[in-house]
Amino acid sequence: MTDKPAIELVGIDKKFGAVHANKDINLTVAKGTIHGIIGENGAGKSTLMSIIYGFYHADSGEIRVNGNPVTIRDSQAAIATGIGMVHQHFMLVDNFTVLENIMLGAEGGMLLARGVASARAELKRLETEYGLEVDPDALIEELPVGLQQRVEILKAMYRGAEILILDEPTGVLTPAEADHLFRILKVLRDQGKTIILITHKLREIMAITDTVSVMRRGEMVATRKTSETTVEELAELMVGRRVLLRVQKGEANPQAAVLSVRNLTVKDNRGVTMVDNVSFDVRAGEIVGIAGVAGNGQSELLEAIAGIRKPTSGEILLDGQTIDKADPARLRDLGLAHIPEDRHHMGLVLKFEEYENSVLGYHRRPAYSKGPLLDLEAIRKDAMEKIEKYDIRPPNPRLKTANFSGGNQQKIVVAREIERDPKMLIIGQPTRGVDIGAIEFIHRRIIEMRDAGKAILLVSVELDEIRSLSDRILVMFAGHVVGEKTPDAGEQTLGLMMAGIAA
Amino acid sequence: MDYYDIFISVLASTIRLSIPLIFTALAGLFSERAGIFDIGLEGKMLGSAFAAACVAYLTDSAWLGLGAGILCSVALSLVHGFASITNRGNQIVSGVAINFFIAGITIVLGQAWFGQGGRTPQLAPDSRFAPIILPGADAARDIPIIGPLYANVISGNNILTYLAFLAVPFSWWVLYRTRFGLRLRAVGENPGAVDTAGISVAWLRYRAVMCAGILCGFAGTYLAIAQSAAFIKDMSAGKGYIALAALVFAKWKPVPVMFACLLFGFLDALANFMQGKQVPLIGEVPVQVFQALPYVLTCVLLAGFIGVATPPKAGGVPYTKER
Amino acid sequence: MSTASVPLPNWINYGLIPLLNLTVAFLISGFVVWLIGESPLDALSLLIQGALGNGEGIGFTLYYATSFIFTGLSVAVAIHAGLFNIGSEGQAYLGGLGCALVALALDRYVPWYVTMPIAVVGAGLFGAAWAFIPAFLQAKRGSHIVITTIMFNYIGAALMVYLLVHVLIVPGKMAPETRTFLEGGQLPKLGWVMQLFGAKLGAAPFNVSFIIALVVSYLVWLLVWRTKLGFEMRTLGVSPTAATYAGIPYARTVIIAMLLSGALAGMMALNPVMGSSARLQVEFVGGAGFVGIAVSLMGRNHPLGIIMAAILFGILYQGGDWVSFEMPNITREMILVIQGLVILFAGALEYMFRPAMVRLYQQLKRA
Amino acid sequence: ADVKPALVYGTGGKFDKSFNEAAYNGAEKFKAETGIAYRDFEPTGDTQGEQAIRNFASRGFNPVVAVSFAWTSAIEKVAAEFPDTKFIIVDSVVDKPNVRSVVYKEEEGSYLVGVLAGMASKTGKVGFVGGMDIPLIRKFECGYEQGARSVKADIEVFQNMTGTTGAAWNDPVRGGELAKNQIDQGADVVYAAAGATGLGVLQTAADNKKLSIGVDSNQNHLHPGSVLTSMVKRVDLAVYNAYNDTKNDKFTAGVQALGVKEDGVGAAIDDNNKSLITPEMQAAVDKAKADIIAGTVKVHDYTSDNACPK
Ligand SMILES: Nc1ncnc2c1ncn2[C@@H]1O[C@H](COP(=O)(O)OP(=O)(O)OP(=O)(O)O)[C@@H](O)[C@H]1O
Ligand SMILES: Nc1ncnc2c1ncn2[C@@H]1O[C@H](COP(=O)(O)OP(=O)(O)OP(=O)(O)O)[C@@H](O)[C@H]1O
Ligand SMILES: [Mg+2]
Ligand SMILES: [Mg+2]
Repeated sequence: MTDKPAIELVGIDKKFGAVHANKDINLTVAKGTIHGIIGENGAGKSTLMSIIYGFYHADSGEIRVNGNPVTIRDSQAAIATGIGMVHQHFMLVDNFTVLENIMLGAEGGMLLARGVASARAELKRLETEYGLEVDPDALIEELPVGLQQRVEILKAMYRGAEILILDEPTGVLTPAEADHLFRILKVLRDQGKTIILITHKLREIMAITDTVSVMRRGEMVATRKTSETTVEELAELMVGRRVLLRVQKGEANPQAAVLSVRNLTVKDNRGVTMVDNVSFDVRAGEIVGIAGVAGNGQSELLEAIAGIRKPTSGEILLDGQTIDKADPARLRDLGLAHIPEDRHHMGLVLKFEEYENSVLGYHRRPAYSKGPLLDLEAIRKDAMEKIEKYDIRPPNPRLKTANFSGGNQQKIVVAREIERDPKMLIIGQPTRGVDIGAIEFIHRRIIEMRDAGKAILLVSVELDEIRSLSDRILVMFAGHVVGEKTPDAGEQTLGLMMAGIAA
Repeated sequence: MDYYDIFISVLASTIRLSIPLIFTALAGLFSERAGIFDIGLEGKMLGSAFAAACVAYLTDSAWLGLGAGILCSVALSLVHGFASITNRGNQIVSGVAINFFIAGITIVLGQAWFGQGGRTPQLAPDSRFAPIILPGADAARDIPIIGPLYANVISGNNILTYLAFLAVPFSWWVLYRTRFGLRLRAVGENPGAVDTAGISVAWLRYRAVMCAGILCGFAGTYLAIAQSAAFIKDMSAGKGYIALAALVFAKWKPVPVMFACLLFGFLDALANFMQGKQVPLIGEVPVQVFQALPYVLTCVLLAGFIGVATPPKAGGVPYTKER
Repeated sequence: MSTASVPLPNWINYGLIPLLNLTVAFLISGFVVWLIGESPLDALSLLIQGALGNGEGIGFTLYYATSFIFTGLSVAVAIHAGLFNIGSEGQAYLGGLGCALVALALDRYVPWYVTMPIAVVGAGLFGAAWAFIPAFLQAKRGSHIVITTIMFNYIGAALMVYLLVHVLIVPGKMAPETRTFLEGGQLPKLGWVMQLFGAKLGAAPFNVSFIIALVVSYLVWLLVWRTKLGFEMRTLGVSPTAATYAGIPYARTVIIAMLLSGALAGMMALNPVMGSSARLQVEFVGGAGFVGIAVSLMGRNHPLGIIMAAILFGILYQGGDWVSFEMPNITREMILVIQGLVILFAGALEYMFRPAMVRLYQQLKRA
Repeated sequence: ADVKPALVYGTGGKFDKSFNEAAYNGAEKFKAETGIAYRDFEPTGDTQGEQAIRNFASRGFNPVVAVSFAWTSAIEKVAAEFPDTKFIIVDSVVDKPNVRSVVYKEEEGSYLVGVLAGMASKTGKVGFVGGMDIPLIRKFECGYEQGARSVKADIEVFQNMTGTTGAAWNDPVRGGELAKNQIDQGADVVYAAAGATGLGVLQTAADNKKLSIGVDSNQNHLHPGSVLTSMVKRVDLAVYNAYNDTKNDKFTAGVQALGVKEDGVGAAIDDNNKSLITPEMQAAVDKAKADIIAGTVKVHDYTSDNACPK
């Protein structure tokens, strides 16, 4: 390419309070290429992109578009410079139609009537040109996520974006849908558009990008030509050291079933069936992993088992007892521990002090109370013990939980749930946003629990994690368990099953 | 008096009593559809009533009174906006504050300036909005059925009454047929979508609360210098909250807002009419029943027994990009 | 860099910023006073003199403060559970009914100290009952509690007027109010407390309910920060999803929190009804429920803060009366003006000065 | 004797063009005649009366006049606390050795305006809008009805009360609506006994080109040509006399009931309404007055039995 680069970032710096999300970032994106950016959760990818899109303001640094320094005061300025962005969390108005969403901000005049006609025509054109089909009069809330994403892309195209940023577009897609998306992206590139693709899935990077940059803890650590790098190198760059591919563990010694799920059906808040007639067992002394693309019912399954979400039909048996009422407190008393997927919204109350979180859910136990009162002394002592055992830093039970880093927060949750000698442990995304050291520690604790004869159900969207921890793997697709495999099943096989293609 | 005359009389009274509700509920509509809760409607109405009465008295001009009423109400809206948009304060708290402030300041100033126990001086006929007799009203009076309806209900109202009924379709048109309306509805549902579309959330919301201010200004002006001929302390007497109830009752939609306000106005008119009259089998119905009915109905609605009222999704939540 | 999440030391957060907010509110109030042609400084000195200048003034101040402590606690308990209870006004009104019924039933048979605890229960029960329906609608049907409690204020007012006008009124009397309670239904004044400080209470209705208010404040502190229930309420208040995860029952906790909040509001009635006028009157709450919002906000929802804020508002009410008496040009409604401004600056605009404080603080630290 | 007069108004405000303004006029008259200044206080809410009365008493003001029945219990309490201070309450009775209670025979005055209303009505229907629904206001209505019936036996009298709480004195909007209802039903004279609420009644009557009757003060000037007359209640006299009597050591406690005979109540006729009053009407009202004074006409007092004979 002899052209000026489409985007150049020089010394971009951004802090959110105490969190240094972007540290002195430099990046060059060539015109007409697909440029991948990878990094672990919380590495600062979204922040950086939002700065380019004018959604956030950098504290310092310069942005150049086509070689010219630009000030991107707001998203409008970004749009005017030809930048479009598909956000990780969709920015759509749910009770608007597709057409209204696309027109929002580009209405073409004070009155809607005229704009509507031209928007329809333009939509038609984009549809035929790129294969982005969607009913313009459908309500967003009635569309599946895949189509919602398509609307987001259309929004950017409608505004004439020359540079398109996609922030983790495939997290919500099946591999087949992802492939379809990639085909569209290639068409766009071939027409001269520039695409920045954010992901932390190395496979995708290798499959579609021309260039790839790696972020770690707010820093831009490397940029490579995709053809000149390997998955291993990128992984190492991402986490900052050599990655252990396998967790050390012995043979499982499964006993009787602790958890039995029979014909379970669960709907989400909108009434869409997310878990459809699912049955399986988890036995004492084994880890059952559930693999699947995010959004295929794993979260709802976990929530139903944990008593947070009421199933529409089916049966859950814990230790032989039927659980007929969704009541997390009672389940805990029966020996079910739950490490939730989302520690910020479920597992922890960030505004509470650490010791309060260390008994959350267990606060009614006699050991922590004196009549109606809490026994603060006992609670703090207990919290301190866990802090020492799990090396939670800083070792201060009176510190506000929000002030612990992600990994330490996760350790608080893990300690709380594991250390109360449960019979059954259900775990969602145990290591999301957690650094390598903590990941190893948490993985080891999970194996120890298994070896101590606990039954463990593990959900993770990281296939590697599932494969390295599980004794059996169930694959979920579109609410169904589409098959069971052993951990030595190939990545290929599992991937196809996750896409609902093979069983 | 036969039943039809009673009907006409109550209908006319319903309309007179509904007007401030319609303006105020539409005001709430603009604000809340943009995601800004507004329980300061009461205060804005009262404040603008005071301003309108003072200025109309001083200038002998109803129109200048209206201008003052609107100005005052818009100023209060901007305070609410400054607190809840710029400073991301609690919108309910801000509304409560405005209500208190106005309940006090109108009396303090009114008493200091006029010494009539918080009232403003009685206005001369030409500094008020006088009833407009439509052509042929008197002649039509004797035509059966339509005559009284035309002469007593349709004719004989002041200009603000007609404006209120125009404001309803106009609000609908603005909300559903203009760019501003599209954006306003969007910002109340998902401000992030508006922001990423390159539209300033804050400025959009400011414009929405200013619309609310303007409409509330009409309501207050109507109270003070059209329906009455002076400002009287506390003259809004909870109408702002009734309007809020009507807004919920109408599920935040303009045309239903009008009907909800007419319903609540009707209850008020009925309460006046039924006073001291015996209802067969029941006896005299205490006026308090009519007074409480709008609130009871709204609660029943909110309980989901007559459909569901889902407020705008982003309502009440200050918009922040940073977590 | 954004300043919203920069931590500030407590003395700035809980001392300097509220003080600044308060100051601005008073400056603007002073401006209003000046606008009507009176001297703000004279008004201020009269205000202080009237509220704190003698035993009687202090008595009135504390009398008002007593009501505000109850309503402030009522608002605060609900806020801790994440509920904005705007209905304290109506709950207090209904609480008056409960306490008046007890007093009317017992006053001729038993002395006040027997009536009092039963009246506390009666007032609490009626207040709680009035909070129950909004609580239930929020818990079970998701109806926005702010709207329903506003509605219930009006429904409660209509109900009470009906009862006072048609049921409880003394036949032949003009004012809609109950008969005057006998000794057994009246709370004794706390003249002796004043005497401890060598001051005379005079006619001020400062009475035993103040002590109840202090005891209840302590109990609220205990409830919120030391009990399992309080822990659950606070969890629900800051993170409903975490509460669900932890097995804290949403509906039950919401309802209990609102019942407690309503009961606290209801108990406020003891002070004016049995402690002062010795009868139930129309509109006896007189906005104290709304003042509770301001008090709770200013007191940062902590009982100790609430007591201090309630006394501040007591000063405002009593001093305001005094000012309006001495400066006929300034009517008593000036109190509402100040109150509105305090709520605005201490509540809705509480973060207005934060960015400036952060900058200042950082410079200070660097220096 | 030493006088240091004080005056506490009702909640309508000093210049309400009605009840309180009458009290103010009485105090002003005393001041003009004697040069003795007085202090007054305008409570804007029901809770302030007692404190104001007590404040005056404790600062040595004497006598303290409280106009409005709303201060009944306040006077009861404060008069006991300050037995050496003289109190005057208007419109209510407080039985204390240092309290003079001035009440009016409003039924008599209302009878007179009723006579005028009955004669002025062309439709044979007249209206009455009261403030707060209390026996005192029923008393007005009852006398009015009796007067109207004395000139037109089959006259129809509509009556409405604005409300049941103190707010009813200050709700001109509802007053106007009630008047409009009565006008819609055919009333062409509406009598308002409702404090500031009455302003809305008079306004509505004027807007609809009907007649109205004012109350307490002479309100004929508010809408000349529309206000038929006013039932004046000489609250000014009560205040003036209270001050003068105290000054001249002639203060007496106990109840003073002022009626037509004492010139305490009456129907106001002046330049503003002269054109509305025909010579026959004038003659009728004069005769009624004479009859009441002579005792040949007895106007029923509603409060005596809480009933109004039809
Ligand atoms: N919201 C916050 N408020 C105050 N301090 C915070 C906040 N978030 C993080 N910190 C502090 O900033 C530090 C860095 O946080 P960050 O989450 O980036 O940690 P990290 O390096 O990713 O750690 P870990 O490896 O444990 O995830 C933490 O040690 C924490 O004390
Ligand atoms: N709006 C915000 N307010 C405060 N902190 C934020 C905000 N957005 C991001 N952060 C913090 O900044 C850091 C970088 O976040 P960012 O979302 O950019 O990461 P990411 O690389 O996109 O991660 P993920 O893969 O999870 O999307 C994190 O520590 C995050 O907690
Ligand atoms: Mg991201
Ligand atoms: Mg981290």
